[in-house]
Amino acid sequence: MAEIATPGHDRYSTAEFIAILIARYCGGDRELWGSGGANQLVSLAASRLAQLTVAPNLWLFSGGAGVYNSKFDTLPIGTWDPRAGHGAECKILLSDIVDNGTKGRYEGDRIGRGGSGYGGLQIDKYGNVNMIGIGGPYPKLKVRGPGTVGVLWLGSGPNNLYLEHHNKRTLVEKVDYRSGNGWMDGGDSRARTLDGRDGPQFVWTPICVCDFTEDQHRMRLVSVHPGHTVEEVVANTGFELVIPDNVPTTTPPTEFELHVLRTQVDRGGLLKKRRMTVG
Amino acid sequence: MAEIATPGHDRYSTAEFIAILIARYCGGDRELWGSGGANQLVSLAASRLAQLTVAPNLWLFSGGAGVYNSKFDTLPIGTWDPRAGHGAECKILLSDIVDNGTKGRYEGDRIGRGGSGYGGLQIDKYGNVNMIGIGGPYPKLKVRGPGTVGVLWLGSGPNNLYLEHHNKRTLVEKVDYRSGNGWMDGGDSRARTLDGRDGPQFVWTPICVCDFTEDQHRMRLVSVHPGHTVEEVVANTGFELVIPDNVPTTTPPTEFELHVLRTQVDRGGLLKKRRMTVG
Amino acid sequence: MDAPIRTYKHMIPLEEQAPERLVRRSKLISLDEAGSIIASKTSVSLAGSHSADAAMALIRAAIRAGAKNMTMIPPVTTSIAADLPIAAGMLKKLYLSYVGFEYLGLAPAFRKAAAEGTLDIVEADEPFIILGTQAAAGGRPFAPVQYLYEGLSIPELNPELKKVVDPFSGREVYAIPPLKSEVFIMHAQVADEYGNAQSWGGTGQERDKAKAADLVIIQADEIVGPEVITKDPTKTTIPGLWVDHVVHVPYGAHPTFSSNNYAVDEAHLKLYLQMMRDGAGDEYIATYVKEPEDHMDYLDRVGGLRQMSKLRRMLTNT
Amino acid sequence: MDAPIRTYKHMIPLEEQAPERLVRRSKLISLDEAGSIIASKTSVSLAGSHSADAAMALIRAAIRAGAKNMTMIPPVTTSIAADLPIAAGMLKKLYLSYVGFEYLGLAPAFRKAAAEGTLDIVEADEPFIILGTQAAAGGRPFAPVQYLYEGLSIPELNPELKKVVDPFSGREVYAIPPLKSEVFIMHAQVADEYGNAQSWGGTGQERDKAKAADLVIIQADEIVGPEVITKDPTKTTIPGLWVDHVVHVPYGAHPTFSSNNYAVDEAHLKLYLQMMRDGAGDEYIATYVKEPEDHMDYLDRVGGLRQMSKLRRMLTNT
Repeated sequence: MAEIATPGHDRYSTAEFIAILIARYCGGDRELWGSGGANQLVSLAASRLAQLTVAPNLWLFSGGAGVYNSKFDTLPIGTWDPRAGHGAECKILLSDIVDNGTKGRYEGDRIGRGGSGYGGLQIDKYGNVNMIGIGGPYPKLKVRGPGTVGVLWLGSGPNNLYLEHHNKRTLVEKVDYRSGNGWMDGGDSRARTLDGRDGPQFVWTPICVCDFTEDQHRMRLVSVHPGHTVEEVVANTGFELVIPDNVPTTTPPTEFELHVLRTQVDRGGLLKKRRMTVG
Repeated sequence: MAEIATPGHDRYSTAEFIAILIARYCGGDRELWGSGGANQLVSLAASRLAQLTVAPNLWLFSGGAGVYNSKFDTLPIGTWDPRAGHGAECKILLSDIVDNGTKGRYEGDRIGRGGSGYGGLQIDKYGNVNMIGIGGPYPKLKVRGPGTVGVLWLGSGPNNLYLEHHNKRTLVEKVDYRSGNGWMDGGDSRARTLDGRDGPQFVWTPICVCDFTEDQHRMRLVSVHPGHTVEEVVANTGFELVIPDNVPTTTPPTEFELHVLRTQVDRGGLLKKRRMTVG
Repeated sequence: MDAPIRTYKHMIPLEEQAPERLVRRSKLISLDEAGSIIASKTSVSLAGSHSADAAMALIRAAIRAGAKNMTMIPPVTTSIAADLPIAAGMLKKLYLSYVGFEYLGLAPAFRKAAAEGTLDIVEADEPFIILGTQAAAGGRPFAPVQYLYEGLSIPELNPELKKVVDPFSGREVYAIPPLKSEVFIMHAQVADEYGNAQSWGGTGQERDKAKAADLVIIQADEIVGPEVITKDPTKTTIPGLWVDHVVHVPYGAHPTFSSNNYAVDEAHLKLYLQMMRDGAGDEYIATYVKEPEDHMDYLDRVGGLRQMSKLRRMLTNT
Repeated sequence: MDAPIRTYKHMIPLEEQAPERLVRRSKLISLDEAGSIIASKTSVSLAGSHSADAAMALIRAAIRAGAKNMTMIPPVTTSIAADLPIAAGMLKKLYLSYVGFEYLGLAPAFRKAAAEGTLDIVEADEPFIILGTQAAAGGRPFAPVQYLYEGLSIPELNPELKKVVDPFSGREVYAIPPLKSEVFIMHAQVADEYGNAQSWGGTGQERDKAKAADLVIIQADEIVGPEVITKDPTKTTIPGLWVDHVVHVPYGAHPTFSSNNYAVDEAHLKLYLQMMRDGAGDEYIATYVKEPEDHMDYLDRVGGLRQMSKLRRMLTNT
């Protein structure tokens, strides 16, 4: 497992890059639900960045503090950091979030989903996530995970996956335990089981971007980050990725993007220090 | 049906008297839950009066506004009157009240019950209450009631009943419909059905005070208000009251009680104007 | 990179996606637009408490827009907010908890409709409405309760209340159905144009009712700037992202209280009751609901600024 | 009137019942008393969020008082508030949603106990804890959910999750059991001596957890007079009548955040993690939990006023 050190990294960190990618993804006029989960700093930064540049109707949620539309310019250390509440417009209860989740709609589908990201100990080719543990038989686990928290909200509708470590231990053929439903067993298995709720859309990793095929919903490579190759992605993925003929290089961060991120979102430079690995 | 006009009524109104009786009942050091329901002005006044004189640990609840321990000295027109919130210590949600009710305990039995009173279209000899209507078959009602609201919370534990009109149409052998459980069918019927929760304790009416017998839980006369007689009570009650050998006259309001009520609780004199009837 | 790839937004730099002017969308619409939207639905839910904080301007607008045969999920206690729609033929079905005018008397239109059988009344109560709304707010299948309806008449009278076996105790308990609505309308004291609203009174019913509705419309006495809202986020009782539309109607809760803003217009409520009892209901509806050109015209008909100032004073004075 | 009748309180004039001095009872108790009360229970529930607003002073007091073999219902995400009790042998059973230190790493005592099988872990999550607590808060038999656990491992791993047939759809759905606790402990920024408390942060888990507990103990950074509480009743997140005891512990949430009061002591959390990983857990517990004579002695051991002022500054400075 190697700290990522690739061309361009004198200019930006992988965490900064992923934040910018998610921000680009959030672009548009629609009302969006951004960020959420407790430790999704990259997603939180991405949502704030998008709100300031391309997504004026994005609702920036700091899950741990339960507040919307904080006006921070210095990224808090977690969404539960009270400083995440600076300049917020409203505060909700965790039970409100649970209501959204069990309803399977964010505010009655008024609202799309932006930079909300889920990670885990394991993610499989259908985007199912495991936060419980590795090995077994349960409860004799080789690796005991921290717990599922809200990863099961993946089942509530079209979300996105986010990985800080791209390797074969994390990206596996089949998760040992399922904490969150991706496309389940592929095909129409999710639609049949979860009342037609849409599954994960994109997967953001330190070396590439993936989505899922239209019919079988298998994970598919979309673009590879500068300095990395399709071969490297394949070599570090524990299942067979769908590889299209044409896999472009992910558009690198622009000076404008890095400037706004560093001066209006993450003045403390937390994303610069964020550790991400490949292999 | 006659407006009550009896000796002493140049000195105080029946509503003022009942408020004072309920306040006396609330006396003591224990934490009490006082008032509640939306239109229980007499009970609200009684709780405030008790809090100011004999029940320092009573929690005065204004149900319609959802607030505790208002500091009003002028009785609001309803517990939903925003003025009922003056100087309050906390505001809760209606769902908190529902949680108390379904739990069948007020704050986990930390808290006793003081001046909470329930009335209705009909009340029977076991203290069951009807707010739905009179006659039938349902929905063809001779009298359509306004609805049950929270009268079913009578089932949650030991409360008290309160009547503004004492007559045979209201005090009946058996209620046409049951909106709230008193002692149900008497004996241990309530204990068996409602997990042992205690039933109604006292009944405050314009002409007397009643409680319930220990075993059969039938309504029993306790005291008759000044200027009224046991015969009058019996003549205006639609079922056979249990009448003990010794039925004293209810201790009339003292100057002190009327003074505190009129100067610190009901400066507007709402209770003076309150209409109560017998027959 | 070739064209199709450009369709992936994450490939397009922010500066290329950035709009000319970055403008947050306003949710403000006119009272008439709101009325038409409500009238196009089949079910409506309300908040408020008795004769306080009722969304009366929206209700009058819906009647004006021809709302008919709707199902209403009212607050657990209400007066004119349910009685007027019944008088105007706006309701086909009502979940009943309490409809009345308390010390002013019973609800005339409600009692008339009940007597004539022109209104489908679901015999409900406080927990039925609150827990049913809570279930719908979370899209949950039902709300189980025990030691509540046993021995009461409601299970016989309300076919929507069912039984279910508690898998933990094996006992039979009651199940309250989810109560969703197509549109939830509420009165707030202040709101910003993005939907963040502060309701200063009430009992919090509005939060679950908003989550349980497909569409949420808020009427506000005042529209304020973001600086008022951000001053204290905990004052925002309805987050803007729960809200579809906002309507600005000063004194919009009249003739009911607007908590901490203005008092109930008791004289007008008495007038309403008198006219309804005297069979002059259509005249009331014509004069105060259908004929007014707009909300300001309505306010003029009920006493204008002189009366509104008096109602403000009545509240702040005590 | 003869004597027995005098036993009816409504017969005794207020002036005859009135006490010498009308004194409202204070709910203040000492930290040690609170610790002994907690230690006498078999289950405890907590609020807070991750490393913010944890009732650490009460947890240390409970361990000092010899709390053992307890069941914990934690907040949906937590760190040292669950890991330290596990390290000290206070817990026999844990409802797991998330226990970890996020960017600082995994929870050492939790992982060790899981590996050695010394902790009974109930595989739970956010809705299991929140909806289970909500059911217990209302004494309701269970909380039904659909389209949530289908396809997941939790139904296989958590025997407390059952199935029930929805009487409205006829479909089989899952039933979450009520999660009550014998004692709920929480940290508040301010409280009065009657139990009215303001928690300035968090996610509102404390309200249902208080209602779902037999006993409620609050630790507060500051005890304030009634005039602070009545200034704005909507700021009171826990009404005093839900509360049994109040304990005054300045900086009582240390080493976690106290929302809008002081920052997390990251250096101390790192020290904790280091000592736990180095097998020096007992030493940590001796130095910071068992040996301190009182809360002030603990604060001195973690840097005293100098460090506390720094933590205040860190929060208000950003």
